Amino acid sequence: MENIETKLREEASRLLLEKKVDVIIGYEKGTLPLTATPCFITKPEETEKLVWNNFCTQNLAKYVHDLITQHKNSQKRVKPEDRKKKIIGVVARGCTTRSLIIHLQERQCGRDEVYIIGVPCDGYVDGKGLKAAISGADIVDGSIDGGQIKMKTSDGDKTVDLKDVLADCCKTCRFNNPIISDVMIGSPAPAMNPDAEYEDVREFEGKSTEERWAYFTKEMDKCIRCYACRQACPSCYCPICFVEQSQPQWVGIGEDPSDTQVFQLMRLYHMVGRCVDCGSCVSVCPMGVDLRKFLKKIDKDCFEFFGNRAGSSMEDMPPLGKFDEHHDKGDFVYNP
Amino acid sequence: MLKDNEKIGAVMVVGSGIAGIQASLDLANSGMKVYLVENGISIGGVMAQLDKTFPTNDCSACILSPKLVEVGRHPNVEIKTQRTVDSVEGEPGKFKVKMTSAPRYVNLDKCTGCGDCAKVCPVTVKDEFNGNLSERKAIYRHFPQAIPSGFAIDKLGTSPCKAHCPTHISVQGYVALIAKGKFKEALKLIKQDNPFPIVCGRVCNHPCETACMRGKVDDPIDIMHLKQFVADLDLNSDTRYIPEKKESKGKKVAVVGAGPSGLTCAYYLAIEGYDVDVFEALPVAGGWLAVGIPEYRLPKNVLKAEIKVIEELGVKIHLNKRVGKDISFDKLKSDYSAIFIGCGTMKSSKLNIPGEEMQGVVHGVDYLMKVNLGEKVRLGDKVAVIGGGNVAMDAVRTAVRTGSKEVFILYRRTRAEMPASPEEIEEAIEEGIEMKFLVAPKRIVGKDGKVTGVECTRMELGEPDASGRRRPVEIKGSEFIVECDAIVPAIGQEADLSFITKESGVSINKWNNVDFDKVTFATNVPGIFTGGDVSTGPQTVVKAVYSGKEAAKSIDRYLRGEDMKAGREKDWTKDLADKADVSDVAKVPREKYPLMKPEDRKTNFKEVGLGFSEAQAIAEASRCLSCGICSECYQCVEACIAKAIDHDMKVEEETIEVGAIIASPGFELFDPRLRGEYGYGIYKNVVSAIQFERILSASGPFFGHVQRISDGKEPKKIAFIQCVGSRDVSCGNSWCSSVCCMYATKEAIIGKEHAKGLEPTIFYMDIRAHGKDFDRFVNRAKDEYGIRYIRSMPSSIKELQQSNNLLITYVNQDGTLAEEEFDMVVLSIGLMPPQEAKQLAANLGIELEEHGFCKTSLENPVQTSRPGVFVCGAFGGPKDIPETVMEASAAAACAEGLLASRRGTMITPVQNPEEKDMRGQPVRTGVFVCHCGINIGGVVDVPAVRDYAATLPTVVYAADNLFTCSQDTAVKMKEVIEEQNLTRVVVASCSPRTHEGLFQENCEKAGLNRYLFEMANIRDQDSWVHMHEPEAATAKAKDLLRMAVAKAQYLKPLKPGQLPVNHQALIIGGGLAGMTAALSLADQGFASFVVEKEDRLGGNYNHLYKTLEGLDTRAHLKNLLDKIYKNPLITVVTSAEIKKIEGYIGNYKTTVQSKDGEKVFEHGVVIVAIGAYENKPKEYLYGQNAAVKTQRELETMIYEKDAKLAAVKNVVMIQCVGSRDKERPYCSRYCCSEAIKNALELKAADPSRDITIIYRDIRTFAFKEDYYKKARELNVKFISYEEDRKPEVVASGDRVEVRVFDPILNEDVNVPADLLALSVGVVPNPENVTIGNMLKVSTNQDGFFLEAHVKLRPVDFATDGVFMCGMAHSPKFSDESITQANAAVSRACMILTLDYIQAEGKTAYVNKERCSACGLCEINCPYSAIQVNVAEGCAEVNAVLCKGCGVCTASCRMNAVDLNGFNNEEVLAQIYNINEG
Amino acid sequence: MAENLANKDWEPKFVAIVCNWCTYAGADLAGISRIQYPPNVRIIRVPCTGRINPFYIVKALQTGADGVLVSG
Amino acid sequence: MARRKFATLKSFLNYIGVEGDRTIFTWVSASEGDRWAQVIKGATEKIRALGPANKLVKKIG
Repeated sequence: MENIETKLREEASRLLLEKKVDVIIGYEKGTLPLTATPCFITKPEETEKLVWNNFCTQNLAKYVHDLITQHKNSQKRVKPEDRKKKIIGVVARGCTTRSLIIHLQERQCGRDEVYIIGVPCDGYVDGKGLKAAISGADIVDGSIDGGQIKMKTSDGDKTVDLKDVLADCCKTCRFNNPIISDVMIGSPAPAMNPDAEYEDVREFEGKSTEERWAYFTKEMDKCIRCYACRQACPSCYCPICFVEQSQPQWVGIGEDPSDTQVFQLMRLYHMVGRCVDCGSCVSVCPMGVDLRKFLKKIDKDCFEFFGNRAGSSMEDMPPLGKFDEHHDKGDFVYNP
Repeated sequence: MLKDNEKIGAVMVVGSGIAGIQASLDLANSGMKVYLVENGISIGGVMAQLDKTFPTNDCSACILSPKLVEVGRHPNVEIKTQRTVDSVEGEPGKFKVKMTSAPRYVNLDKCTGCGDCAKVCPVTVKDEFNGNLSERKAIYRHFPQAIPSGFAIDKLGTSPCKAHCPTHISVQGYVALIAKGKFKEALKLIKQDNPFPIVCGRVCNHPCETACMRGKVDDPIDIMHLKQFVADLDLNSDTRYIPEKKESKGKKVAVVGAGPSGLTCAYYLAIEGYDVDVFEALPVAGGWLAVGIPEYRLPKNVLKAEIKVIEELGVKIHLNKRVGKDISFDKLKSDYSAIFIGCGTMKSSKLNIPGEEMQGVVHGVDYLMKVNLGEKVRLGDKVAVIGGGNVAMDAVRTAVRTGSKEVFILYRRTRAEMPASPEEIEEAIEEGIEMKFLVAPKRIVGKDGKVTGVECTRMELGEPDASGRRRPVEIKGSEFIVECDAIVPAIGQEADLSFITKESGVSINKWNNVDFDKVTFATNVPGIFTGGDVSTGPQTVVKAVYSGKEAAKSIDRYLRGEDMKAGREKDWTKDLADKADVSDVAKVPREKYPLMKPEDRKTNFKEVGLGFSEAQAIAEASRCLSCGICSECYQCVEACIAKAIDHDMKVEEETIEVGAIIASPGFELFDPRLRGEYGYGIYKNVVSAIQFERILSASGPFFGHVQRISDGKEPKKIAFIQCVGSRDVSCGNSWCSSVCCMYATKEAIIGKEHAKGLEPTIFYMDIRAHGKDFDRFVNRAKDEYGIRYIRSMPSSIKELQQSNNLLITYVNQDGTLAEEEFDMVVLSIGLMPPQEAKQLAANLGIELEEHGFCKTSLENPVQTSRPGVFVCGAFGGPKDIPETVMEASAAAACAEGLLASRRGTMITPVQNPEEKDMRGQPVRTGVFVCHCGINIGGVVDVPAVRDYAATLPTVVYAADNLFTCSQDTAVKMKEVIEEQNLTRVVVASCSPRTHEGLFQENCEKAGLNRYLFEMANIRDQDSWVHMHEPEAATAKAKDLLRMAVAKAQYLKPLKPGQLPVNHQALIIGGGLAGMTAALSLADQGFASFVVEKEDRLGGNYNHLYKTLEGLDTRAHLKNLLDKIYKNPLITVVTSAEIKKIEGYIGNYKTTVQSKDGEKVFEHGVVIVAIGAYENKPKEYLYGQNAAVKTQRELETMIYEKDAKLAAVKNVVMIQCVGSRDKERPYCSRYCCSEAIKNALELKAADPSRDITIIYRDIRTFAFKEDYYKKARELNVKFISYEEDRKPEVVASGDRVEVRVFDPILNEDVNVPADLLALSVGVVPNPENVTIGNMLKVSTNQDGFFLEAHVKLRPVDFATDGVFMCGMAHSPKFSDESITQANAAVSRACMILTLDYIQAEGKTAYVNKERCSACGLCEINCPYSAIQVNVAEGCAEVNAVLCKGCGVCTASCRMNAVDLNGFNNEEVLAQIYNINEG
Repeated sequence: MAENLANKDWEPKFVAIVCNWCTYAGADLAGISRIQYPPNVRIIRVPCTGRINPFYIVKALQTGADGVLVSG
Repeated sequence: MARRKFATLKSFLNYIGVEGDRTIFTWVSASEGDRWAQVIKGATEKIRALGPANKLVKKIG
């Protein structure tokens, strides 16, 4: 990992020096121990801040989109012929590149506007899980060594197996290496356990309708509609989210639980062919809503119905932009 | 030549199948007035009958219906149904067309198409639209979506029964009603024309039965007793039928005589509102009915009951009041406004022979009168009745009943001549009465003044006399005496007119009858009328009734001061429906009318006839053949609330002036009965393809369930037999019908989709899948659906007794015989010239070709022999829908070319008031709830819905209307909108699909934007489908209305965008298609730029010398080039390349690179005519051996007279080289014909040549088949091969040898060839993709351009403003390219003739703030109408291209795109309002 | 809900959002042919199935429709 | 495209516990009046069997 970080810094520095990119989005060490946080680097000398480790949680594609949108908006007041191009470098693991592919498919940026610095990934630590593993103790300091997290905590020294505290999405990740990149740092990471990716969904599918509904309502009851999930999601980039639209107002703002259900339901549904299972929404949810239970179902259907895995290939069309007469399933159609 | 300003800017299109419809639309959309003339009752032609269309299996009705609606509502198109063209005079530019219109009997302006009439119609006939597999009513329309949507009555003429009934009752009508159990209605119908059904049901001489057509089959219908049946039902019912009386007119009429004529006259006058007094000398009413006809035939109480109805109408009958004695005739004249004399002939005629005054001579009339009045008359034991009429029969049978032992008839002719009704004679004989024929009385003998006998002479029959009966001639010296106690002479009656004073001035003729007018029954004295026996001498009851009825009409008119005669003379023998072929009608014996047994009845006066039972009556009535089809029962008239039905419509003539004519009468289907060996019409499970098409149709006779006719079971094995009536010289049809192979394949596939277990087999000669994507379709049929194709023509079909299965015998290719059993057989019947072709051609002044189709020009397949008259569709030869549609557009282009200068002169644009300014206006909704007669109101509680509407938010006005679509409601709606200052209108009625446009026009007329209108469909989707649940239907109507009102408040006034149009065209490609298009555009006055890649124009046409049909293409090409270069409107750029195409419909900018540098053209449309290429073969030693050529090279050798050809004796041709294989799975269409063309030329030059054509299927469709036949006759050999067993070619010096498996010999054969010609086929232009990308249009799997719709839009692209023609579309013949080029021009002109393009109102729009420019809308839009503007970072809609489908809106997660007319607020408002509150 | 279920008078009411050219025309045809069917449906006409925003279905359910039928 | 939208929506609604039979997707062509009637008959029965809607439903008042 150290080796990758070194290479990453070298590459970042070179890109900035050679003006290949205007800015690099990566991770730097967080203010708390065993955390990392996104950073924006515009000067070669700042590249030393860059880190790449199992605490790099966020999907940086979200930041790429923000930056590009910001830039586009700033250029709107400039005459078309005088407009400047801004190239954004981004440190991208598998799920980040999937999101970038979706952005490219959805024309949110040009391929020449992003410079993808691919990095292998063996998963990130689920902060809440880690905290739970050490019984809620405060971490004072810590490091990763040989697949183990060694910590000094308010409760003494603790060691946890890394694989036990990886985020759920990482444990079964199918695309932990970048799918596209302009430069690849380090060698590909070993496979995770993708065969198990739908185990949860299958189990849930096996429950009765009423059980499923009870679970859904229970989870949705937790939601306080803070919209953190939406803010974190790289696929949630609508200029005005439906929940904030008027004429018509799609979702009520009152106390009725159905409004929250409808909000979540539609946001989830907007992820058809677009959720890369990066776990961002889950990690930011303050109420611990089990969003992944539902997102994975969307992902599973999309694959089973249309053979599509979100952002898994540059050549794919958005699955809802086409129809395959011969291969799509037709069994949802009612025939009296 | 006419000057331009003398021409007429109108075109008549004759025939309204898809060809006529398409031509009309093209013409109408480019400013021409169109008269669409159809001889049937609705438009749509055969396509409307089809279930699906190949090769896409699109629903035929779905794709046709919008066209029907469009043409039906087009302001420039006048549809004229039931018209035939009689003559055409004049010259191109100005023709006078004379037409005849047949009556529809339904006023289309009033008919709402609700179908209530058909519900009550008692007449069912075979439904020809469903291939005679189901039934329809006599009042009908072919299919629910028919245009015009109104019904029509099918009348063959007047049924013989009605025509021959003296009172002209709608006999067929009441028989039909009885058959349907509608007895009350039947009686009412009878009483419209005859108030004496009880009487006439018993004692009529029923000429109707004599005329009855059923008599030609077995026995006539027992009409009289059917009448008795319904009359007796009424008689015995609690409340009898009494007609409604009109308001009193305050005038008095006197009737002399209470016999049938007088009482009839009184009856109808009373209904009309007159006060009628009837004066009767006798103590009973009824006249002869009461005192002449014996009780056993017409019981007195029954007669009384009949007369009672007349009295109940207010008629006063004064008995024992003899005019002239009890009251003077002059008093009547002064006291009454009119008099009817109907006193009958109550005096017996005398025998005028010696001894007549003797006791024992009792005249028949007196005798019967006495008996009937209750007097006991004893004649003695032996009674002679003289005469052969009904009075004689009545007298003789009465005598039997009054106790006389031996009673007999003396008659001077034979039984055959007797005027009495046959059943009377029969019944008399049954009662033991002897009849002495050919006997005439000479003298009465007696003793003491008392009769003892009568001396008679014998007679013989001589020549016929005036009555047509043979005259009896006395045999001299044959006198003999007949002994008897009494003699009853019954030879005639006379009138007693002593009461008519001289002073009255009433003229009396020499037969002592009152003179009268035969139509009005008026006497010579105004105000005095007559009728019945007194005017005619003794006649029948019905005739008397007729005269009374007619006199009543006259009296009414007389008293109202109207012309008594106007319009009343009618020749009932004209239009007689007696020509039907009844040979196929199965015999069903007449119901036996029950009589009392002779032994029981002889001794008393009880009624002999017992009357039919209900079951008998229905059974007997059901025997009716419905000769006239419409029975004229007038049930429809009563059922029609809109009062649309008029049974008195007449044939009319009209003359119309037009500038050009397009003939598109379509085709006739071959009658498979002419191929008797297939048993069609005899074996139930043998059906024609069109019948099978209907069987497959969801709206067909079996609702799409595939079933056998014999038992309704789903078949398993089903055989299609091809070429029934095609390629068959034995029935005179040498041509190939072009479409059968494909429709059979389609029907097999669809059949299998409907019935999974189906195993279809198609027996064929050659599979002709020569159209675009056809081979792929056939391959799918074989590979995916497992449909079996057998190359053989079955020789016969036999039906198996038990199962009704069919045993097909056929010969295998190797000559062995095979037999196979099938559950069902479908005959793929061919296309014939339309039945009326000859007559139509003569009337239009055009020639037919040898097969009877329309003769057309080789240079322009839509030009007939008469300039200014064009043809399209199957009338010019059998063809498929896309070719038909192309021809229709091409014919339109040619007509427009002729009349371009007069465009827009015959049409008047609609003027609407200025629209109200809606800014700041609150929403004020007006609701109109429709009863639709009883269609809605009969189920839904309309007033309740109206009241409910008034309670809804924004509603300020709510009303209900009988018919919201009627003209008067339209006027009212306009007033209400203005008065109430409405800003929204909601109509709850029928379907917006049919009526939205109409109501929107009403809004516009009131200055309200048409998009502020909304509908609730409470008929088609409510009252009609929940007829038995009125409460639920009412609740649903309220819901639907609430939803509509809720939506309406969000509606916005829309102003469709406009875009200016550049009036020039870009034509890409300068081949035959491109050149033709340029010239055709120039004819219409439009400039074009022709961009050609090569250094010269002509394309593939440069390589052609002659067509198969004999056109000298070199000369044609030269002529075209001449014209092109001389035409100032055409700019040609050769050696040019298109660099860039920018813009869209109406406004294109194209950059072209040529030798002379870059040029930029601005134009409004693009015609893509970039052609295709000849395939360069790699196989069969081509390019390696000099003996191997392509057909094109061979053609050059032939026509350039290549010296090498002289030595060529053996020629082999291989077909499908590079076509129909894995790489190019399509047919190149023309290769078979080209090969045959070259073969025929080679044979003509040297008949000793040995020519072999090795082929897959010979695809010489339509008339090209004749050349194939000729080639076979000239001994050109044909060997077929399969794709997996291709021939092999080996070099043998400078020659080659072809080795091929011959399936007939069942072995390989080697054919030596001095020359091997390869039919190499066509490959698409590789530039299609580049050009396609520039124009945003796509290509199909084979690389040819993809049209907007393969059937109905074959020259359009999905993107508006871009058109295609020639081989860029698909491989085709040169004449087809010409047609398609003209078609493309026609389509292009619809745009070029516009100054502005009007966008649809209901288009998509983008909310920029919400858009993230993700482009999903762009990918989803089928019309390239929405695109992301990258610079602006949001999507933009091109409103002109947008069709308003809304796919973009639903694909947008951001809800940034929305759709006018169906926007999110509007739809959600509906959703939120499904529940109240 | 429980009391509703017990209510024998309860009749389901559902929304059908249908395409103008196919299903709506088919429904009209059912009317013209007088084919009877249960009165429990409320039709909303849209120009094409492509116009049906999936959100409509969810909103219809939220509004209390007992079911939603989408037919093209 | 529409098909795909409905396929996934129906499946997802079912997944979260909204009975599959509450959302019905089908095709009826312009000539299939009878099929439309059959669809409505079938749909009515399916929905009737589920009882009144109670999921996702907004409480009124």
